[in-house]
Amino acid sequence: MGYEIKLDIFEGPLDLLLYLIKKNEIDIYDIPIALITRQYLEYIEVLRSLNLDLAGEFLVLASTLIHIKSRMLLPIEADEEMEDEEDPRAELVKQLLEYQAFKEAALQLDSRPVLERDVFKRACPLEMSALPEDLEVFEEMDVFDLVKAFQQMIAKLDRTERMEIDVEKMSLADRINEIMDKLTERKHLTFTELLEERIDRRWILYTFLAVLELMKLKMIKAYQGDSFGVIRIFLAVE
Amino acid sequence: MEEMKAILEALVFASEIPLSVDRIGELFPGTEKNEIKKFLEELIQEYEERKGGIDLQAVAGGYQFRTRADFSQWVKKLRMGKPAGLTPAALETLAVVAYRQPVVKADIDRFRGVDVSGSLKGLLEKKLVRVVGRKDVPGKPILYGTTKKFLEVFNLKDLAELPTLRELKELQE
Amino acid sequence: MEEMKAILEALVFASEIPLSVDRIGELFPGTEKNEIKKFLEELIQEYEERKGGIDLQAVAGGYQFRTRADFSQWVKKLRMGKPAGLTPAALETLAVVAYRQPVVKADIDRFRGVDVSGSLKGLLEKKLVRVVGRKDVPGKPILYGTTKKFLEVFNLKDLAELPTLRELKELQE
Repeated sequence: MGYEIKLDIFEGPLDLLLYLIKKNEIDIYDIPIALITRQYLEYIEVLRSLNLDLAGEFLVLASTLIHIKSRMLLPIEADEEMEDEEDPRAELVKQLLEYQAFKEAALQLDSRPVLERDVFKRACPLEMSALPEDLEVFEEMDVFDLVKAFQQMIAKLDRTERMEIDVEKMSLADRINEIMDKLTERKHLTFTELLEERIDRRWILYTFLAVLELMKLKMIKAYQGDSFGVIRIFLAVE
Repeated sequence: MEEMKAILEALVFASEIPLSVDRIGELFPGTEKNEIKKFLEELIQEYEERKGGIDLQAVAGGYQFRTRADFSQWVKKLRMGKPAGLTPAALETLAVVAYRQPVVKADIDRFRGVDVSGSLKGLLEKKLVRVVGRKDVPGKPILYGTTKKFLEVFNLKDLAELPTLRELKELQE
Repeated sequence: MEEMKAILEALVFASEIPLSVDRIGELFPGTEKNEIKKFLEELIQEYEERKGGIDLQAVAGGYQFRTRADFSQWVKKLRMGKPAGLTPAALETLAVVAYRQPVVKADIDRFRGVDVSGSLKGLLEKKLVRVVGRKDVPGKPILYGTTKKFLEVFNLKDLAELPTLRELKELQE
């Protein structure tokens, strides 16, 4: 809740900093860091006293400012070194300029004729007799919907049923599908054939794990002629 | 075009249902309904004379833009190739198959808490799901997995590109 | 009106999404795409000169009829003020995604100086942003990009129509 209120004032610490720079009519390329740091900290205090829940990012930037300030106070030992050494403010200036650019871009987007705000498209459904749906054509769908559907489902399940599905598991699923495709086509394969002479370590690992998983699921059977012989893999059920 | 007439055109076009003169009257308290009606009849006339692809018509107690009946065959042709979406039930079943593959139907049923026969059949027909193999246990149950077409439709290079649940949860926090 | 032009008008009107010349081309295998385009440009011109309530516009890689922006207040009144528009935070996040796509969340966070989880999720739900893949670096973070709907909503023909970022240009010089 407090977070929301804060967002109404400044979109984030960079926004606040930019505001201070504009308010003081400061050259962004030559920020008087002591002054700005002081004002920034004052603002944070005000926001806090208003009981606004300050996001951690505001404090992170505060410490960055203090750090830059201290670096600028350090005595410069030799003139040559000064030449090489980067201005401690450079990184922050770059970040501010980038942020400012995106902020402007956001305003420009907002100034366009936005659909359903400034312009409207036909809303009435077309009256037409029932149309056959072509099953072969799909609009591109959004993965986000799929994950959300799954997530909503597992939220309803017991804790024991919940499981994390990570990238590794899905890489394994990819490999399992490929191996099953090959086996359906060729009836039997050797482990070496599955590896397709690739030497990528992850590939070998996933192939191996996929074979183990398939055996565990009793989808394939593996036979070995003798202890150092070729491993042959068959479909468990034709 | 007279501004009032242009506004009426915009309103009829953007309305979700055939727009009645009464409803328009509510937006323009000072204006006579007859005047509104006169403008709309003028618009109908103009569209008719223009002989374009759309007509303004008085239907179901209101006014609505429609494509000219002469061109219905073309509109039908356009709509035939209309991309079909998935029902929420189908999407849920698909999600279980995608994330738990290879998976037997009994497990999908358990996950969704309903018999998924219908949506599974639909997904097989749409070629988003396929039989990956069978399990060598009593009953030899079928194991299901996703297809290449599934990857295409969801614009994925491979299954590893599917966002994980953890990643989605991070977004929500 | 020439029949072909009238048919095109009907098709654009009937389509639920901005209708692309490619899609129209599929319906008229014998017709040059340039000819289709010429007709559509003529229609755009005619609607503009007519100054009615609707305009034909080139958006999101296709053509779509829309109400004239001048009349937005009336349409809003008719629709009874469904709140539309994005918060400044969402707009900033959207701008970063639009200009930096494909982009990972960590970079959007850095550009905006805040954690963008909330606004990113909102944009995904509004279908203005989508998952476009994973970045090939350790951890394989998700890459985000804008959708066709983004172009549709912000009245953009394509991404190239986005104005160049002023400050970034200066930085690079």
